[in-house]
Amino acid sequence: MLRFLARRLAWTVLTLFLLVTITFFMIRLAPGDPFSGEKDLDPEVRLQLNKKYGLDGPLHSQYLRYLGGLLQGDLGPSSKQKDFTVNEILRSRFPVSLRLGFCAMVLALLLGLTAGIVAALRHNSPFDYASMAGATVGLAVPTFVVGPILVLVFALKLGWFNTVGFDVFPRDYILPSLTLALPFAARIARLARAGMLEVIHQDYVRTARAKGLLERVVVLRHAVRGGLLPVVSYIGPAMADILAGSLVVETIFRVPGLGWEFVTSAGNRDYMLVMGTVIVYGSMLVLFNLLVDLAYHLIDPRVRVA
Amino acid sequence: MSTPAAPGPTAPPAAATLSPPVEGVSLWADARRRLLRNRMAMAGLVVIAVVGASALLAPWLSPSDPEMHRFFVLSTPPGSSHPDVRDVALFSTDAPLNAREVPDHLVGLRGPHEVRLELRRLKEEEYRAVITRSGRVKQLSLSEGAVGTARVAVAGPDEFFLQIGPDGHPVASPSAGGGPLEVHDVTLAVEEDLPPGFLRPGEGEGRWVLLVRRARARVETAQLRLEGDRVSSITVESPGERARDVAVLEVRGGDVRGLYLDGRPILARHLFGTDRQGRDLLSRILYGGRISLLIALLATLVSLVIGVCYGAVSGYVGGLTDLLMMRVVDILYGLPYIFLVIILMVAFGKDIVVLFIALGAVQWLTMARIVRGQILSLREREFIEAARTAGAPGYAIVFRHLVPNVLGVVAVYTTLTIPAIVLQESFLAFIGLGVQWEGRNLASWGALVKEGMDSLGHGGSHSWLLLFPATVMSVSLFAFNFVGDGLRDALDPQQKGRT
Amino acid sequence: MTANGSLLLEVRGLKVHFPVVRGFIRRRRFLIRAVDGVDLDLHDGETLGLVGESGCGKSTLARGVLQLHRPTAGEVRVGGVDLCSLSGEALRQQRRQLQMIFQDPYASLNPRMTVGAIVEEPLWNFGEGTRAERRDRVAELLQVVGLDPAFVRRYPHEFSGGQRQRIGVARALALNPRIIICDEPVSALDVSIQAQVVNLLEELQQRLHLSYVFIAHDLAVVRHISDRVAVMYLGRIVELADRNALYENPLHPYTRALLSAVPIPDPEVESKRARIVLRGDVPSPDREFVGCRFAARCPLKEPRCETEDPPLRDAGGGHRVACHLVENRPDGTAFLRRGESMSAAAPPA
Amino acid sequence: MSRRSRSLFGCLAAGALAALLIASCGQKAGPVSGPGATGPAGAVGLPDGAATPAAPQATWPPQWGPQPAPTGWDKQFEPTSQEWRKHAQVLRFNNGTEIETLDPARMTGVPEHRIIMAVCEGLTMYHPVSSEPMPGAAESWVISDGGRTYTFRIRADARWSNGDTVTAADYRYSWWRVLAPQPPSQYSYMLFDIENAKAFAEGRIAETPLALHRDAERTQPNGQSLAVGEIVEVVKTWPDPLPENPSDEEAKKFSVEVKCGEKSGWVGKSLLRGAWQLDGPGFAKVGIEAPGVRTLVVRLSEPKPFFLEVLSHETSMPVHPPTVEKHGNQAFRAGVFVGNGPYVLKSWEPRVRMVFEKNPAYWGRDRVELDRIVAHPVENMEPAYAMYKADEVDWLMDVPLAKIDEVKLHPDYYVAPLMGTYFYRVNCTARPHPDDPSRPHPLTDRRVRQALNMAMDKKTICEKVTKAGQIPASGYVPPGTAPWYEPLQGLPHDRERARALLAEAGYPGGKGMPKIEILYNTLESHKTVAEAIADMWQQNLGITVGLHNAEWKVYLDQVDRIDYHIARAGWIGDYLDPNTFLDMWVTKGGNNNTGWSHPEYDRLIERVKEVGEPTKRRETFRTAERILCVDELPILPIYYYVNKGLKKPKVRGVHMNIKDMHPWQYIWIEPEE
Repeated sequence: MLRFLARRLAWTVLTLFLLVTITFFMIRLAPGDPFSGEKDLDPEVRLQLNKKYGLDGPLHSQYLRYLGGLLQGDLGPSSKQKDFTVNEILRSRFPVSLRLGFCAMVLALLLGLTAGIVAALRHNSPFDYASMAGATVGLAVPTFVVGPILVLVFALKLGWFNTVGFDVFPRDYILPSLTLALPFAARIARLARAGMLEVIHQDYVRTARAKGLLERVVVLRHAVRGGLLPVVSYIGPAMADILAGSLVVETIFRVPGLGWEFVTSAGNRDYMLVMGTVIVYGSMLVLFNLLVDLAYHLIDPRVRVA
Repeated sequence: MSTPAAPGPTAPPAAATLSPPVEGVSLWADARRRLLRNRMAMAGLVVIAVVGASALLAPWLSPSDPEMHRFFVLSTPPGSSHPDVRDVALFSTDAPLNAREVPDHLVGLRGPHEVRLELRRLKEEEYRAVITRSGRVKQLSLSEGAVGTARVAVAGPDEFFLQIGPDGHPVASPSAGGGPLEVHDVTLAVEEDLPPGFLRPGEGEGRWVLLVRRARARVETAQLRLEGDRVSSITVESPGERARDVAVLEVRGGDVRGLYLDGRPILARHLFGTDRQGRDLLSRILYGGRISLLIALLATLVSLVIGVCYGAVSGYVGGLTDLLMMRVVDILYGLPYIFLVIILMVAFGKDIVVLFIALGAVQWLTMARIVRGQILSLREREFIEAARTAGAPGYAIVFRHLVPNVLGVVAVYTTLTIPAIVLQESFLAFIGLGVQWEGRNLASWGALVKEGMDSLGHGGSHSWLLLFPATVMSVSLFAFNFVGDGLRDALDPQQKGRT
Repeated sequence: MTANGSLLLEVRGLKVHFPVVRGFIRRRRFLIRAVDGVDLDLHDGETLGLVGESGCGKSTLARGVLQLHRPTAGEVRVGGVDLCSLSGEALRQQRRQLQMIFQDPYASLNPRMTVGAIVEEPLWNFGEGTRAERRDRVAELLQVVGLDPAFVRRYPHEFSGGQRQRIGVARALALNPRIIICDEPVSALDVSIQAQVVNLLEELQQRLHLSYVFIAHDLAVVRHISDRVAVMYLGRIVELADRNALYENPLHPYTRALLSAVPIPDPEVESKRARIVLRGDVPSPDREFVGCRFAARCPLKEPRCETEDPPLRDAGGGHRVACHLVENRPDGTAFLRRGESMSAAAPPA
Repeated sequence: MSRRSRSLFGCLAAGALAALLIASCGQKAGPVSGPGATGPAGAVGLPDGAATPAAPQATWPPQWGPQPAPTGWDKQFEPTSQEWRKHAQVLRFNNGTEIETLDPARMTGVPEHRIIMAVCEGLTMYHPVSSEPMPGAAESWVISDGGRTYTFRIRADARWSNGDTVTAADYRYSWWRVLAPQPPSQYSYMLFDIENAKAFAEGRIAETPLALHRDAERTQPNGQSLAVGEIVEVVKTWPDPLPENPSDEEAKKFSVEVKCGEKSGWVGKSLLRGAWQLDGPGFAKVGIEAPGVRTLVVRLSEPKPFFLEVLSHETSMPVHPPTVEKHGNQAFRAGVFVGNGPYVLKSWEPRVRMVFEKNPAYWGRDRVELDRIVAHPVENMEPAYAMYKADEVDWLMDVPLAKIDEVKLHPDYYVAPLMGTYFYRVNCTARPHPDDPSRPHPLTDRRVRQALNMAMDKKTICEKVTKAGQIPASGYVPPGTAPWYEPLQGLPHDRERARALLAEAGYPGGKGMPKIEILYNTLESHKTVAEAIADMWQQNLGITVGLHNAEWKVYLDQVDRIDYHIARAGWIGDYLDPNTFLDMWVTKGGNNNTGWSHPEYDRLIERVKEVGEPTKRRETFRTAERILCVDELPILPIYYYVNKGLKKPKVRGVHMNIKDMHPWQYIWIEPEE
């Protein structure tokens, strides 16, 4: 087990290193620089700016310097938000993104599981059809259509939410996490329904029922356990997708999170911040993959994948 | 896919009773039957066929050029129509118009004049305007001390923009006739209908500018005759064509109000309305489908080729090679790809080639994994051993025996990749990374949806700009997903219902 | 051709071991010794039967001979050329002499290919003839195996198991091989069809002068078709003899036990028949054996069986056996010491 | 992404700026007045200004300029009744973006300027109506020495928000910080009018031996290794443009030669130490002195009529020295920041909001009406507009262009002229015709450029494309830049003449013209303008026109390298004088970027520095602009910018001005009845 963990960690580090390297050189290849603007910049000032923001010297030495800083946990200064270091920016934005992702996951599970299980139990009922139709809609209508419509309806028309000021924890997180959660809820609902249907018709559930157990007990103790395995295995990839999806949702709702920071910093050529956000996202992704593998490893020893 | 779903009939051996030679029926037949029974998938197929055909035939189906601006029909709702003058083109007539032939109310439009205008607010929506000539201020919105722009109608329907300076006086504007004109009280009203086209004087004496262009005809010059408020004839000389009498233009004020050929109006209809630059939305959606589907198909193709080859080789060769190849895939899988795509597009431009390489290069990972998994299980099957025994070289085994056997899975995955890429492309368009071709932005569905979103008024105005592209896109995505699911169910009944 | 002119296939010390890989860098935890030192000869025109319990390595041996699994050690000589030392194109060229008929007629035919393509493939692989010639050859082959040549455009799943196996045979014949290894060619078929296929194989052997290695666990079929029979246990040949010698005078305790399990189609006899029931399971071939492989289950085992590996030796008259307990009578005939305690199975008549 | 919306105005207007050329002929003349007053301009003996923020005691009187400027704040702009006090004095506005920094020395944009105006106060401040300079932290000043010396008297009751007294030394410190290389200040040139400031900033001033930074070795431009050494000679010429990897020869140009033992080499000037010390001999030579606690003397290298306007600019804002010294980079955060403006920074949640509250230590606290200001950083105008409609902000300083038709109908919509011009740059660098290398590229022919200009129907563009009330431009200097400078009536829209000119240049009916591409940065509004213009050129001239859009930074890069045919551009003036528009087109000007070079033009712009006489000055500018916009056309002017937005009627005291600057202390909330 420890060996497995150590090995996976080694790969994780390699992956991250690769990510850092690719990102570093790719963003540097992009035309333009952090300080260009419509007004010409004095060369000496540019020299000083480059020095201040660690952009002086040949690219490879900048890269080594960056790696050196990274090892010490220093992600450098931000060239766009000049009063803050990348560490500070990430520290203040990351919890927001994390909270958003967490809320979305919880919402997705809540909605998806309820809809899926009930649909399976009431197989071929109107509820089943309705929830599956809803799930299909959730899958095919892109987030960036759903988001603004939610804003239009709930914030502008009904006035239940503010359209601005993302800070009050439960209230301001509702619309974004709902938007983010819908496609996942849809998928989970479909998975849960299919899994449940499969299980319900299996012998052990029939046996349980035949034993005269309460329907509730049958469902909760026997069916749900077996039927939701596919859902469990979906949570891993879903987390990765939620990370990517938060990019759009943060843009729509102006959530002061990492995704938005990434999009703007890429456009601003805020190199250090781009690197910082990518590293955080990459680490999250790799961490989730690791956890999922770990979970599989524990649950099912057959899946001792290399 | 491997085990035939329905075993063949048990015929007595040697004596071949399986009568006359029949054309072989592939394994797909069974799958096809199952697919045909899946109503949703069939509906999806029909939709895909329709969408695909309309994208393919966009140049013939679309009522106009999707990039053709009509500044006179901005944001008209679905179903609107106007004289079939489609674009702003500037051409002047040399002879026919002179002051005598120009209707009286047009005279005033012929040169810059000073218009004095004084405004006093009466009530919330009403201003009293004192202007140099009788007229109606159609709408005005100013805050005190501010400089505003107003559309002012002077003596009839000819209207023009007016700059109003900080003192409430116009700064510069074209205006009506010479000399001080009388002053009237005016009431404000919001102007409703937009003019279908407009005609106005050109620089210099006797020159007129007709802001129209016949659809698809590249008009070089036109001769106009004005009779009353009607251009009695317009002779158009198109390059390569004889001069011909095209139409009769009805002109009111500065606007072309009608276009007639043999007395019948020639109308352009906008089934889906126009966008805020007056471009026909239907045409844009048709062409957008081309772009979206093209990107999706090409990116899928890229992912298909790379993924299948990579997965097949990795799975077939096995051993250390497989281990290393899959390790590479694992590492790439661990990267937050959408970030890399964004950085890639920032670094190398938003060219369509970059985009489908980027998207395809990401999608192939899953494809490679799936193919490899299939190949791994197929590799141990006896028919592969049989092929080796029969002396088949490595490439023949991979491409004659292994790959055809994974095509089922590949087909399923491909149908699911296409909508995923459409979605990703639109996602990129939404965050401002819409694709380009040779520096021109391509209006894919995603870009249209974004435009619609941007134009959506609060309270739902201009909703058609969002509604139509979003619906078309969503329905197509539905269709692809249904077909993908249906295919999977058909090919692999055990997996039924799994998403 | 070999020195004695009739020796087609020589297998010497063949070992096929499978490492069980774990971890991301190839780390051998243990080896599965599926075939662990086998010597075999196949002579021109003969049929060598190969029997043994499932899992004893018969199929692996066949695949090792055919180089479908590369042997870990040993030689496979066909016409004097050691296949194990070849690879790539050279090996591929050698394959034409050695073909195989597979056990599972469902799995051994590519479901995506037509019958014609399947039978044609070997020809195509070696670039034999033009398209038309190949087509004619396919038709001829189908006729030879008793199928209607009109079937060429059909797919395998449209055929019954027997018909499919005929297709497999046709494919094996396509290159005019001298040796065909039949890996339980009939065990997946209905009994009625088994006979047809076996008959077909015999008939073809006559017509085309083929040599077979015939693998089966059905002793009756093996007895019917084979000239010589080899018995395998845990990756080794434990006994090898002429058909009659083996069936009538099995020497190895394992062979005896095996033969005793064959039911006799006479209920009377069957009910009285004494059967040797072996205790315990076949040990896993994942460790090195010091003594006799059969020792763990042998009812007759002696202390030295546990420590000394019995060689496969000639017990006289070409009857080879690997057992410490087999001794030769003064007249040269071999017998199994204490074999009386195992009630000898009466060979089926 | 509305990054652009900011760049458009932000990056342009950003900057520098400055003054009313025609600084007022103070009608309330102080003790020293009149042209060329040479009275004793000592720091002492200044009449202590009245507590009322009345007119400046004296302004340097320009010899030209017909129009008197408002000289101070007066009652007429204040609430008339006390009714308004019943309403919550809270103003919420959208600043359009997250500000880059709160450090005045490093600021570059308009959004930053709006914020810093709340928390800091320069010696002068903008007049809320005319945006001309009026007394800020300085209650009065005396201009002497022919306009070269300014002696400021700082208010006795000027306080930092922590209670410390605002002193002249604080300003001296702040400006030293701008001029010294750390932190790098992109707008340090704003203060270059001060005597020796430029030389100091560039490290040329030191005569005493300077030491090298210890890290000099690391970042030497030519890669040589040098130990800490002694400076032998300082060489100063800028390479233009600055090369990526400078050769030794180029390295010399922006380096100082140093000698250490037998080795010598060049080292980047930014690596010198000592040259920029506050107490060092270098800064002592810069014309900023603080002889008394409340007296600041500034000497200019030559008279600059708009220097007072410079002092209102963000770069000239003071920082609190002890805080900056103590906290360094952390000094510019809520809770730490110390300012001397009318408001204090209460909270700053990046990407969410900034909250300001009335500064109780501010000298003019009684006149500050708003209790609280909330600034939102919403970049995208769509949600910002939604916020406005949902009554979550009171003031939008821009509108979503996509919805301009809808927004224009909104009763709160306003537009006002802005000192800026939208135009196209034309690549004028000499290069061969792409199809026929023996001929020059058509765009290098001025007749072709004239034809392109005349084929554009700018009026249609303003009315039907941009639609916000922009004014068609045939000249380059926007109206209102200076009252004495009328906008130029350049080339008219004339299709026939355009065709004739094109034919004359050898391309009759567009034949032989290669395809021309219009480069613009990705933004819908630029695109529609470009499309309309492309269409006009195609229709009127028969030439093939392509569009090329590029992401902002890529576009900047291409423009900077003059890698385009025609490129979209915009320019917002820094100060109220045509010079801010015209001096950029001199040969190799940093913002020229067209490759255009015209000796006569260069001469005119050079001469304008000396010409003091107003009529002659106007004539010189006029001649230059004629060359630019009639004869040569390295640029094709399209329209003059407007400043547009939405403001609730209850927000009072906001007056539109050409610089779009609105000091916070004069705004109050009072709903209409």
